Amino acid sequence: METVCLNKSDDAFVKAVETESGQRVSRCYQCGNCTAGCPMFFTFDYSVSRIMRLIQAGQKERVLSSSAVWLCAGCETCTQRCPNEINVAGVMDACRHIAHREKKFGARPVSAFFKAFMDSVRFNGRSHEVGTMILYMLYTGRIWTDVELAPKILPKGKMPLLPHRIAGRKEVAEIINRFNQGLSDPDLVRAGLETQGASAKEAVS
Amino acid sequence: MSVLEGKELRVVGFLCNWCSYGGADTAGVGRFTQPTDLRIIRVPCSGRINPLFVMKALVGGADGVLVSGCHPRDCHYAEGNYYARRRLEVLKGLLPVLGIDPRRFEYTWVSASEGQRWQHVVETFTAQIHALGPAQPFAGASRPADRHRPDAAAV
Amino acid sequence: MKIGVFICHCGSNIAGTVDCAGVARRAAAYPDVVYSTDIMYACAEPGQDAVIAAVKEHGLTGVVVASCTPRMHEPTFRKAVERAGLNRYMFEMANIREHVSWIGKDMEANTNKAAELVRMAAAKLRLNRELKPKSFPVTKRLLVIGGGVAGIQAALDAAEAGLEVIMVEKQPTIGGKMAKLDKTFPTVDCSSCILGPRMVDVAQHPNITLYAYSELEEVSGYVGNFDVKIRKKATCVDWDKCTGCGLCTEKCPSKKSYDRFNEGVGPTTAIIIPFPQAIPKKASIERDYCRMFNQGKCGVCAKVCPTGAVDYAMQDEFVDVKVGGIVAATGYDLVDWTVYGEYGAGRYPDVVTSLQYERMLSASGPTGGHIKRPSDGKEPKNVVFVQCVASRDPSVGRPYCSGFCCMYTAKQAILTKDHIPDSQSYVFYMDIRSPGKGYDEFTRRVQEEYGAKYIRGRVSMIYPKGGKLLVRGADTLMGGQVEVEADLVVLAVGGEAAAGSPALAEKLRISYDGYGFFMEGHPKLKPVETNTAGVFLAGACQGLKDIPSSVAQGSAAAAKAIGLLSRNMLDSDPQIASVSVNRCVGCRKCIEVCPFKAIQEIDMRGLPKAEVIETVCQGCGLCNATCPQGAIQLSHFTDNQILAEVEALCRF
Amino acid sequence: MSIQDELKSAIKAALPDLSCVIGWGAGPEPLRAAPLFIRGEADLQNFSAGFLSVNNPALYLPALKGSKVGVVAKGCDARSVGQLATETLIIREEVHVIGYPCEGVIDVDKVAAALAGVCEPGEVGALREDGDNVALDTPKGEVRLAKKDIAADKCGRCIFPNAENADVFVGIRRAPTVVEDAYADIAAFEARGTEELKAFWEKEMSRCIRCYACRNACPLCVCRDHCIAASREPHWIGQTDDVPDKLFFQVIHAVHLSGRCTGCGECERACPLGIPVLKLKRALSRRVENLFGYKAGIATGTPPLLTFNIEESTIKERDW
Amino acid sequence: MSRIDVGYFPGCSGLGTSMEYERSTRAVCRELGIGLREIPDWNCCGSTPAHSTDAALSAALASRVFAQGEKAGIGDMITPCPSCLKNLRAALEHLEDPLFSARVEALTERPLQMRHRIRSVLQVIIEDVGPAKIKARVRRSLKGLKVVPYYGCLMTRPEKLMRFDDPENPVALDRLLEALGAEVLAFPLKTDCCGGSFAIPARAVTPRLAGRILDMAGEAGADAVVVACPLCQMNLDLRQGQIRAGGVDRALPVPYFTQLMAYAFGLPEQEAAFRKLVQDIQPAFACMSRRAADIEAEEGKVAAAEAEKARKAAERAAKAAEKAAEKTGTKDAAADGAGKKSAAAKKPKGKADVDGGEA
Repeated sequence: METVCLNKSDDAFVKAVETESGQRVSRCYQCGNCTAGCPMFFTFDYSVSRIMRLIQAGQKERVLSSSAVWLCAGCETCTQRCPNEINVAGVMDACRHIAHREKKFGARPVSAFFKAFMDSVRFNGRSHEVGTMILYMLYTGRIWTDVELAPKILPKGKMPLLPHRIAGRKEVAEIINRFNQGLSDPDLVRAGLETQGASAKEAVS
Repeated sequence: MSVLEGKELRVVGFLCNWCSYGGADTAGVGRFTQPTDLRIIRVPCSGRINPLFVMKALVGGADGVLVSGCHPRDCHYAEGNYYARRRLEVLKGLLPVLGIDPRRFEYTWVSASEGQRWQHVVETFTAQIHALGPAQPFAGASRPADRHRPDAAAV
Repeated sequence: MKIGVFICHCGSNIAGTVDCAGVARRAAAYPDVVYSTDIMYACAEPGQDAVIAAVKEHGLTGVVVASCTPRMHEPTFRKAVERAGLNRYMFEMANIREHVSWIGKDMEANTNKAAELVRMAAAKLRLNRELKPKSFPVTKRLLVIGGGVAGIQAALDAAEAGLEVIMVEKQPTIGGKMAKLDKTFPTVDCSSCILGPRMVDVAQHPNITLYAYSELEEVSGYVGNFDVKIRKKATCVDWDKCTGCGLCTEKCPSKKSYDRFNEGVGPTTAIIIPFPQAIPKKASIERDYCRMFNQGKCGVCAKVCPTGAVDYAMQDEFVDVKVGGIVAATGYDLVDWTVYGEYGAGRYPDVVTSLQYERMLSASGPTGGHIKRPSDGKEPKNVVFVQCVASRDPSVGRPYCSGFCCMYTAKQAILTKDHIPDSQSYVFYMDIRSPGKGYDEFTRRVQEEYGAKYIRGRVSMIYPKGGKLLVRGADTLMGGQVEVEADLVVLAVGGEAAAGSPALAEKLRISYDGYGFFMEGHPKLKPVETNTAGVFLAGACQGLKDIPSSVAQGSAAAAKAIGLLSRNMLDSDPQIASVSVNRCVGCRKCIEVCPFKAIQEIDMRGLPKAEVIETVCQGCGLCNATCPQGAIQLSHFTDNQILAEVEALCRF
Repeated sequence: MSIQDELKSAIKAALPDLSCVIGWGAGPEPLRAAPLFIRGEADLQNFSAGFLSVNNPALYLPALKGSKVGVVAKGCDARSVGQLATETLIIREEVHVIGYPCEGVIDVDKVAAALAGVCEPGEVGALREDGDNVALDTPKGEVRLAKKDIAADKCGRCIFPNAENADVFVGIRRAPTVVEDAYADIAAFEARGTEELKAFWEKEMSRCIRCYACRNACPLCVCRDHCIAASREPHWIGQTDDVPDKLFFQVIHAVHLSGRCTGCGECERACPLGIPVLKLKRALSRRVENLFGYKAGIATGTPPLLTFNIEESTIKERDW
Repeated sequence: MSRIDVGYFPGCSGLGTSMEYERSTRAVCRELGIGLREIPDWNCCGSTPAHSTDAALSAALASRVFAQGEKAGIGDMITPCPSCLKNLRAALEHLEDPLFSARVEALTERPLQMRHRIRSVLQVIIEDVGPAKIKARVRRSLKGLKVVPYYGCLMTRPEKLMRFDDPENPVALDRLLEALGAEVLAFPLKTDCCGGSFAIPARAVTPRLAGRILDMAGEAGADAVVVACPLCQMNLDLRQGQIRAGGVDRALPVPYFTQLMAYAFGLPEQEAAFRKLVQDIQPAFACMSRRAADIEAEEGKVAAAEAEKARKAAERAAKAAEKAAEKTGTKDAAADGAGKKSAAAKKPKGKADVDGGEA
């Protein structure tokens, strides 16, 4: 382990997490209740309460490159039981969103699965389970994933091989494309709103 | 001069002794910086505040009037603030009809421990009055409502 | 009128951002001001002497001091002007420290504002009138509300000092929470052995009258002369006849009543004597469980009672007493922990509260001092203690630390080992708070000598699995999730203000905080006084505290009450309302609104008029603001005085 | 039997138990009736009630507290009686209220406007009621006017034309002019904006002659001879002719009546200069009605400003 | 029964792995008078993967769903899937924030106009229909079936967003299953996470988390684990083999609550769609039938004993009344007393008649 230099706290990162999640991380008093109830704890590199602590200390790099932020299942147990009413799952979400924007993927298979799913949605407008699986195997090279389940489920007729494509799939694809182009970046949008406000004021005067 | 020209407006506060005056003290002890416009009149209880005092100040040339008492249930005299709440809330209905901007008058509750809240109230209310600008006095007074009459002239 | 103005520098506190000499110069020009100066420390002895000297030298008839808040030094300066030979009310203060120098850095604005505040004070002072207090006799009797350890201490101390004491206790016995405890920390001495004799003292003291199973119905009056109405709730047993033999409790067929004293650990009967050492040791009927009341027939207790004390038709009775002072010592309750769904919300019998556990540990408790699991009566081996349940938890509205749980949990872990030598205790804690004498050593002993395992983290969930309870928690020091298989889980549930505290506070006209705890007069300097003269606080009703602190506060409250009631006469505050009979039209509006019933209607030559009962009036001025013709005026805060202040601010 | 006759017989029946009955009789000029104190049957011949019964007889009741009196009441008069009783300024049992359905009362200023170019109202020789109209004898011949065109403003928004809670009610209850007083006049007035209204009051109050007719006509004024407008202890207003002092008196009167004013409009009617002082009171009445659902003189129980609720569901306090 | 008309968002899995949920939901809603208007050309709601990537992206997808609803004049909608529900609700909440809504509009270029409300199918059934009406519709009681209700982590959480039932110990499903006649066993892991969303990318998760839930259900003696979430169902049902490798030794069927409702309402297999489940439910039904027979026999005995008791009591009362009458000599009183008693004794029988008439 490295010595953490507490003077080098990335306060901008703390602020970014707080803004994105709408939570005040300073409210956390490290009781560990989130960690205690976390079902995914055993898959994490840092426990939830430790992630909260790292955020408090402004340890941006360690937080964003952790696998924990990607492996959070969003089950909301931590949020539900936090004595300080912090939306802990929301803080994890915010960290993951920032990580995504900064292209940091602390748990490859997870981000690959998300990508596979989103690609399926981009093609069809809806998610298509078989398609998602194929893309996932393609992205990760894990071609034997769940192969033993195929004989169980295929005869049930629950896994249509062809996707349901919706009429408005282009619309959906555009949403995702615009996102990938960074059009919804908070800083960009905020700047846009401000110039808009300014020009509106000018128009009045 | 009484208020600093161009800097301050005339803001009168009526505060109950037990909660809000104490809250303003707490804000002072905590060095919570506030605008200097407000002048505070101390009364025992918000229930002591006859709505006519508020009107007297507004008709007499105040640019804003702020009343603050104990939070409901916390009145030192048990019930005074409940009466104040009704009377002041009703009073708000009179101002616009008289030609006085109702935003020039507000009432609120601040406890003796809420120094920070008091700072926030003073900042917010003072900013609100500054946004409205100086109130024009009712014309037709024999004593000119000279806003910057030097003290020497008072004697 | 000849007014003198003194502008205090308060060292640099005021002078740092206010031109005090400049303010004094401006004040010299105000109407009626004949003398004006600035002064380094007005409140210090030389400062006060300077004021007195100026009064004498310049023949001043009124004094304005501009310094700190009147809430701090008004009494100081009033005494000073009194020493100078003036009436103490011929004095006004301008608050130029808390309201000026401390909240702004702009010297010009501050100086100007300070001068304005002085103008306002001087304008009001011109209309001040000499006020003289009236004195009235004191009733030398003390009411103590609550018979827990704090109330007992206060009552005994006051009774020893020769005061007559009335004690009112809600439950059928005194003793409070302490009577339920098995042992006390950090000495692990027997709770009932130390409390029991004091309870007996209360019963036997010639100066103490005990009303058990009674509540305060009404309070009126004022310091020195409160009129108190006590409701004696119907016990359905004539306590004059009852000998406390207990035959009725043996024969009562309704054996499934909730046992309040034992916190529901095991059932009891409908007619009860709460515990063997109860004071008074008298039986009472819990109507909710009694067959006579529920089914209309039974009557077993009446049949077996050797003295014929049972009286099903008994009604509540009222007792009126006059007292000079009141001590509130109503204690606390445990928070209803069933809000914690993740701990089973009360569905799992083997999850108990610390107080229930205390009854299980007690030799006089329902299990005879044997620790048994409520579900199957088996002896537990692994006992998990969870601290900070409903303490330091904003999500359930209890963000405060209850203060005593760390210590009693350590004690219970020790007792667990004493009772079951092969047991293992686990304690989940957030921080160990043990600042008392010998306390921290105690929490070390439980770990080092008794082998209790302390785990730093909260518990997320408790659920039954295979006859045991699975406790899912965190060990934040180890950095991860932990699980314990427990036979019994004890929740160290935090405390809250006793049920009904706000209602009692309203009866006593004292303030209470957002949680229902009574507010002391000053957090440091008036820890047992309240804002209502003559009402004092003792014990956990003011804020959660352990036994030593409660006892200390009980004695402190008694000392304050003894001091008050040692006087034969008291002075009334003359800042009260008075009626100008010429102006009063008898419309009764002031009578309608007065919160203290301090105004009465009188007949004056056939005309109705209002009259203020001087000793009852508290000086709030609500009547003054209500009277349309201004016939009733609050002395020292008259319409004219406030109008003068408004004018001083608005006219210039 | 006409309402007039019915009222007379009701008065006659009640008189033996009462020291007097207050009603209306002929006034100084044909368009103005005057209050009539009926002490015996002989006085009855002067009695009349109808379109000219403008004055509010409740005005006299507080001074008569202690003796049994009767009062003939329009809807608005009965509200005043009700409010006085609620505040125990009179003892309700002492007052015998003889109510009738009011069809509205005259506003002489409106007649003057209608007769502009014809004659002054004082020159009108006689007034005859004829259903929904009146016929006026003027120097230039008969002029017929519709009652609704010359009725007081308050009649146009009247929700209680029938004397409520009367001890005796004569005639057939009529439907109210409107179901609910929406205070549309106040809303429209307020909409003119603070600047314009400030100028409005400066102009109006500059005409005030401090005669206090408004106060003296108000049945709910409790202070009477002890009005703070004429007092130095306390000294609320100066005795100058300045607008602020004169305006402040109107503020005092309005604030003193908040939660109590029944809207009888006598203050405004009595004003010799026609200053619309009722507006201030109605602004407060609207507020009180909206906040506490209290209609003075109709609602029973403590007036809203002399009581409170710990939780005020209708008061939305500012969130700082 | 009064009709309820509401928009319907089936969710992507309804077309695939949770088609039994979809089918049975439609059938049950039809029976209960809940008219479903499917959102035309709906798209993925933006749940887990989108939400995990970015809140604005997820809300943009949700926003298109709402916009599609708007086009058809639908503001009020329901969905069977708790994950879709949470996501759609979260989107609505976040859209209140101006910056966030600007970010979303940057993606959709299509601002929303209507006020939307979205609830779960379970919520609508329990709140708008209620257990009493459901009970009245039961044709084939589930008497004898021991079940544990498994709500999953999202049905009630986050509490402030979902605003449904108790977040730690929900009972809506319990009440519903009881109304169908089933015996609902205490189940402390009702809202524990099963790890379903990570079944594919993190394989260690399912055996551990879902295993814990199936273990506990098995220990409790359940015949079936009843669920309301497609992700949970697939995880617990399809992956039971993977889990069993981790220690569970008993096959447990994992039906949706709507399937059991369809069964209880007497709807055909086509609509209950039990055959779509990987773990066969038939053994559980067999168990149920056996137990139901036992229960009925037992109940019969108890009823007979009680009737006997009542008859004896009536006899005794009549005798006592007679004696009393003899003593006082007022026969009327005796007749009166006896009459009262016998009337009381008759009362339950009268009620049974009414019930019979209704049936």
